[in-house]
Amino acid sequence: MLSYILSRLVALALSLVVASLVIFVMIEMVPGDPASFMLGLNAAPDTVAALRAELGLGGSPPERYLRWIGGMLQGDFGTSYTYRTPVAELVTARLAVSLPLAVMALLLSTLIAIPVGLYAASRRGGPGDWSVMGLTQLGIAVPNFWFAMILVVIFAIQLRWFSAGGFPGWDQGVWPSLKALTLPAVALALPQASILARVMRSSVLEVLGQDYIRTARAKGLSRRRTLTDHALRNALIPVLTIIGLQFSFLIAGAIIIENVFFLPGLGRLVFQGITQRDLIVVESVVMLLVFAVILVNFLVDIAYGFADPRLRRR
Amino acid sequence: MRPRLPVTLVAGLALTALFAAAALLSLVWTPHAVDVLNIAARLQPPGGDHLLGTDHFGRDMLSMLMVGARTSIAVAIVAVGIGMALGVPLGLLAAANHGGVVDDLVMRGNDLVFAFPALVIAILITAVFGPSAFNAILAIGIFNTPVFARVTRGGALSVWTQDFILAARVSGKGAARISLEHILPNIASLLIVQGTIQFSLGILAEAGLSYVGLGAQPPLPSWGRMLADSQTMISFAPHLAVLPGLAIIATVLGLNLTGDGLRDHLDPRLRRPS
Amino acid sequence: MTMRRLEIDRLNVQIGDVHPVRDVSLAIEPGQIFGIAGESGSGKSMTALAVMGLLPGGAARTGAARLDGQDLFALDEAAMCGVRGQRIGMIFQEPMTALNPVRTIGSQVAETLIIHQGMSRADAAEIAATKLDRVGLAAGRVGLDRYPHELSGGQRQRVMIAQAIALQPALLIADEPTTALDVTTQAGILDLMSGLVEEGDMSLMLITHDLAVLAGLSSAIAVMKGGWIVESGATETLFRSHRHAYTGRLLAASGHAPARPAVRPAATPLLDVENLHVGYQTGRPVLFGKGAMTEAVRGVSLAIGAGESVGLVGESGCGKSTLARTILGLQAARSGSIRLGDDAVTGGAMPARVRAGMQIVFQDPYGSFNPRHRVARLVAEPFHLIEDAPVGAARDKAVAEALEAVGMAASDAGKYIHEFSGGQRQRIAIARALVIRPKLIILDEAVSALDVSIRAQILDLLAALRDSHGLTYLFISHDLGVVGAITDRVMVMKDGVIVEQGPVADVLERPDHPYTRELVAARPQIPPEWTARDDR
Amino acid sequence: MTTLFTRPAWAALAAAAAMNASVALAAQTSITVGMQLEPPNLDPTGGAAAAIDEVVYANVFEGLTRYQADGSVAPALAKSWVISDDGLVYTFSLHGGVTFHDGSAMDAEDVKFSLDRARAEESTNAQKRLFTGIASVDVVDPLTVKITLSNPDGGFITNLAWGDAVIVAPESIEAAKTAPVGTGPFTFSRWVQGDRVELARNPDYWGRPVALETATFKFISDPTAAFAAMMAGDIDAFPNYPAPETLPQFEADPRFRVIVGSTEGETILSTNNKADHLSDVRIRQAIAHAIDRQAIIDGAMFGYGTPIGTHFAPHHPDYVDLTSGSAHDPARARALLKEAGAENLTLSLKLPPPAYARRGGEIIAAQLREVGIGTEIENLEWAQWLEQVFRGKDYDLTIVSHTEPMDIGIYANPDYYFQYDSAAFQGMIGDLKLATDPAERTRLMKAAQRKVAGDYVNGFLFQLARTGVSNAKISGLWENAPTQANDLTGVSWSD
Repeated sequence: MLSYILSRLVALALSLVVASLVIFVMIEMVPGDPASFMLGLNAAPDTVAALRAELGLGGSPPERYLRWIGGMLQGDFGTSYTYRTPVAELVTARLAVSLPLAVMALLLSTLIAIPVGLYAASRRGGPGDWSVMGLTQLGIAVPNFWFAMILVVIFAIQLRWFSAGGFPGWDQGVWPSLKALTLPAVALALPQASILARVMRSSVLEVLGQDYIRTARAKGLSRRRTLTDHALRNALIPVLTIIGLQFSFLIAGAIIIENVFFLPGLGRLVFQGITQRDLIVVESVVMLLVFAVILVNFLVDIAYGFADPRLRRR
Repeated sequence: MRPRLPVTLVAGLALTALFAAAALLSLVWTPHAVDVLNIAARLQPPGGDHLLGTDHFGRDMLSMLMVGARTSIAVAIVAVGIGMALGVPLGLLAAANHGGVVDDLVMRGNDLVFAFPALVIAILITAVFGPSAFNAILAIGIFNTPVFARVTRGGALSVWTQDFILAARVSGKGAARISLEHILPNIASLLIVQGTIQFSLGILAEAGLSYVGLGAQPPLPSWGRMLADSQTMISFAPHLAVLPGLAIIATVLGLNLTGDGLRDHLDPRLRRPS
Repeated sequence: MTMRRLEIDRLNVQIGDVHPVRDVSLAIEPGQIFGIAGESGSGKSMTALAVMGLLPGGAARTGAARLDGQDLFALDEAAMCGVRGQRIGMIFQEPMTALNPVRTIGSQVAETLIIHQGMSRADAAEIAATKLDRVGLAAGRVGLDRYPHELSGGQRQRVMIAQAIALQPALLIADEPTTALDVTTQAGILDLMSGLVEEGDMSLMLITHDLAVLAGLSSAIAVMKGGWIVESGATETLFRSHRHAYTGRLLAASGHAPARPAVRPAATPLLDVENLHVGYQTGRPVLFGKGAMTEAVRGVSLAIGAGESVGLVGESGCGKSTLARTILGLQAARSGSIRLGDDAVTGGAMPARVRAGMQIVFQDPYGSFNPRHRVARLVAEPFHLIEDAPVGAARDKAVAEALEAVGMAASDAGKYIHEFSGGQRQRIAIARALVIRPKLIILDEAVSALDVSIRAQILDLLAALRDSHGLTYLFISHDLGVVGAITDRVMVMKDGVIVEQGPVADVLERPDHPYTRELVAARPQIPPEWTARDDR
Repeated sequence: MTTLFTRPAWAALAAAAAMNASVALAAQTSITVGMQLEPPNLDPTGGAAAAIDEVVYANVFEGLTRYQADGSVAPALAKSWVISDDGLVYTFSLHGGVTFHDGSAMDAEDVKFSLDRARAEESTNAQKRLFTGIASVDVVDPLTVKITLSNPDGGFITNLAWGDAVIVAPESIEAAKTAPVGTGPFTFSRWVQGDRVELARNPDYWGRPVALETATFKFISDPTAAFAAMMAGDIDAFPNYPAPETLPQFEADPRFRVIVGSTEGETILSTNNKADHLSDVRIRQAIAHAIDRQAIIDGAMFGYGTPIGTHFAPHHPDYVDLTSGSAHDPARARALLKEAGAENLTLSLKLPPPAYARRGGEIIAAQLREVGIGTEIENLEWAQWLEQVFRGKDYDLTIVSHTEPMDIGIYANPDYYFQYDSAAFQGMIGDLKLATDPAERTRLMKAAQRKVAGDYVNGFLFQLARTGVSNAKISGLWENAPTQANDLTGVSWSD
């Protein structure tokens, strides 16, 4: 197991190096100069040049790459061109929104999906199964930004139960913040829950077809007990992978939802960064996200080892 | 005795066919022209001369939806095509080289692409090359590639363990030839099912990209942009935002049902006599 | 009238339009071992599942099954849960998959005790340990905290037995309990089960396709075919009289040996393997690195003369398949040499001409054909090896000839493989091997997956083809009996080494090596005198 | 939709809650103002973004002079001033007792520092040109500053009213990007980046105290979200409201007041005068005649906007209505194209993000198609637009609103992105710069208007309207936008 983890770590490091190169090259290709963007229509060329110097945009590409990587290794992600604050601070502030949002959405989707998937599997072919399958198909087909829009119209504009968006900040109290994240989390969770419920269902069905389920029944376990004591844990293994993938998607993939609800999250930071050519932010945040995903996948791999004893020894 | 077609497959095919037909029809005929604006006739509710009403420029919604179907379907199909064209050979290669360096490289590359936040990269691509349907296709296609590579490799690996592959090797056939002659036909149904699912995801992705303004550019109608353009009017002209939304849902639903139905229908496990 | 342990009365099972079980009635006495024999699809497993109330969804049953006088079919599901595991234990064919992979064996055995007796975990674990000890898994050697994947197939089957007998059930149903096991392991399991029956008051319903297994074990047998019981009675009587023709055919087929041509001694060996070592990688390699190597073949030397039929016997994992692949040039050797005639077999990119000298027939008649191709294309595939292979009509003719040679019709060339039965597929596989007239055909467990009656026909075909086409066979099998039936000479392989070789009669009757002796002894056999009067 | 509570019941509940609140608080003293764009920083002297001024102008920072709601310029930190007869020397007397938010006093040294900093070589002030005419800034005494110009400049007092000319202190300016310190009636309290900026009343303000205790600027870029936030009551006022199509709804709702005013934004179809074909005035004229301004105002702005026929704000006294010279006349347009031999023309139309450009672009594309001109629309982000269009001049047509006041002078720069190079026009602007006689200035400005209209330099579309929405109980918000600002000094809640 140890050598397995070590070898995975080496692969992880190599992936990160490749990823950083890809990101750097892509960012280098993005046209548009941050300085002239910041100074607007009537700026004189010498003013732009002065600002470029101030932002530290000089140097050859390899030089800049090494400076960027070197900085990141020391925890220095650079300074945002537009905000003029350290990127690390910006990211931390934004994560305070994105991370809870992702966790909420994931919790919501998992809490819905696992029982629903289990229920559908246990009622295979019955009306309960059919309606779950139909609803989840619908859930997958609904674009989440559209769903978000409908949620806003109903719950913010018509009923006024929630505000239409925005985020008060955790220092304004936990409850208002959670409330502000509720609608976005629901919008994000719907398609995820649908996918997860279907994975759960087919995973349970797959497991229910296994010989050891028949063994358990032959031992005298009731259907329900067989499901909970034998099927569930085995069925959760593929579900775990999907949850891992979804989490990384939720952290970065919420850009559109963050826009609909004008939440100051990580996704919108990147989006803004791109449109405002705050490329240092984009570069560093994308790198962080990639790192997070690779790390999550790595951890899921390790978690497998605990969920499935067959994988513990390699 | 061929098994009966699953209900989901029939429903899915019917929905898909409806939108595909609308898209094809729009090539030769639409109820009204979509490139002529008539500001005076804008925001008409459904009914009357314009069956589904008009948009904020006075264009006929039905015609817009038909041409929009064409855009969405074309973008998704080409993107899936790119994903298949790149992913399937990579997957075959990796499977043929199972456990080797090439396999490792392909799989690591896959993981790497998966690790990138897709939407962010799509936005970057359009920042580099400008927003257009073509670049939307490119972005969606790139992220389809590892999906197909992974599915192909998985399917191919299980075919590789079959005895008939050994028989082919005994007959002196090389890995490339075996991949084409034996592996590919046997994972075709898998790829068709995955292709259908990616197709529906492609429709959603195109809608999402157009929604943020990175997909097809005006005057070419696109469902996502129709949604984005009209959502501020949802409270006084709800049909503008609701109709494209429903079109997206129905198409994606149709494709997903088709994919699911095909999976049930083509599942080789159901074929085997037991 | 004494109470029967289990009495099945006119059991019928129906799934849609299919009737897998028809009017089955039988009775099992306390302490009796009762055998149910039949080929695949005969309805024997369905009978057992009907008794357990574990038929697949959509299946309907009628009739009655009385356990110690109590009609099980009248019980509701909750009551049946109390019967299963407590009064009836059951074990299945596939020990590899019948245990939950994510739970320890101890907890799985203890589970039976916990659910039926409401025992505490600790108490249950203690009893589980004694039960595992009883089935030969002493706690000192195999801990309760082991997971199924850490155990061998035989050990897993013992765990299955331990959990089935944990509550000393009145009836143990064993559905093909040893079919997936090696013959030496099988003997141990059979011993264990008969021992358990003798110890207690337990009855055993033993379901198998192998009449020989029942010969030494059960006191009564029912033979099933197509859902019906075609014949039943006391074991010896049944073997001796077999009033029903089907039973007779089954018996004849299971001991069938085709007429063997005289051995023609060859001056030079066709196949000459010398001091061959083959290894393969285990464990995932670190990126760009190497994983651990395992030696599967460790210094094998053998020679096969032209026209000879040589058997290679060994249990699973002994290296016989690796050896076959290496001989075929599909896998590279680490050291040693293989020569086919005058050519060296090197593996990798070796000349097509050398490959054309060898063909293979596989075990699984379902997996050995590409289901997307027609038979003509499947059979013609080896032509790829021949430079001036026939094309067009000439190729069709060659395919037709090959098909006819194996007893198929030339018109079958246009069909897809799923249209054929297992036996027919195996004939097509032989046609494929034959079509380019190779010098050597390797038969890798070629008849192991077939029912006995089909197996006999294929063995006859192989013998006939050897005669008519002058073929050389390397016949690989785990089954000494089958090897003995068709080969002239046999080699016994264990742990990558050939431990004994010699003429069939010598090895089978006077085994030299302890392992061979064990192998021969473990083989279940029908006493020859029982079938002596058989004139077919 | 069925719910336990019907809509009116909820409205009643909400109203009851609001009444309770008003009873408890007497009058509300906080306001949440919506803005579409977040400022990149909060230093108006170090960035071009209008969003900076929209937060801090007149609220946090003040200059010597300031714009008022009607567009006139009034004294601010300068109590009064004297202009020398040659128009070169301005002597300002400052208000006494003015302190910065950090407690330090504002005096003539700070004025000198601020202006010298803005015009310095390494200055990153986005409107550096405002200060290029200054020859020297001298401190006479702590409350008197003397500014000497190199040439007389009739617009100098107005220049000093710009947000880029506010008075800052040397001690605090380094941190101003994230923690601005000015002399205004509001102090900066915090900035939740990506979400909002909060201001609080300055208890030590030198001038008339403001009614509001606190003010929050919330950044909502998405028009739909802006609509939802307004409707949901999350936002009290959205002075530059980005979804004009929804204004009728607000008008119909007694909870809201819709404010429609004018801006300094001439929205034009900018034309690359050096591009192939477009250097031909006949083709430019054809384009002008192809355009139906009212259709664009209706279609893109839902009726909000005033047609213009030249590059000048209609509310300016010197404005000349020249729209008839480029009236909608497709037949004429086709004839001109035929005459110019350009009947199969395809032009690029590069559009920046605002709705007026994106929607207007689609309409213009359709109108041009009608006279036989094809267009290739490309939607660009601002950064790309600046790079490709504004600096690279790689475009045929684009739509943009020029929001600086009195900016017809840009046509005198042949390197400006229109690439309009007319010696005659450049002469007029040169004369205008030197002219101090009001009648002469009026004559020159009218001539300049006629010149750019007659040369069909660009397609002149409409003057951008300022459409705002606020809670009906709020008063004192600016109606027009003489400069980009959300001056909250006069804002209060009624009842």
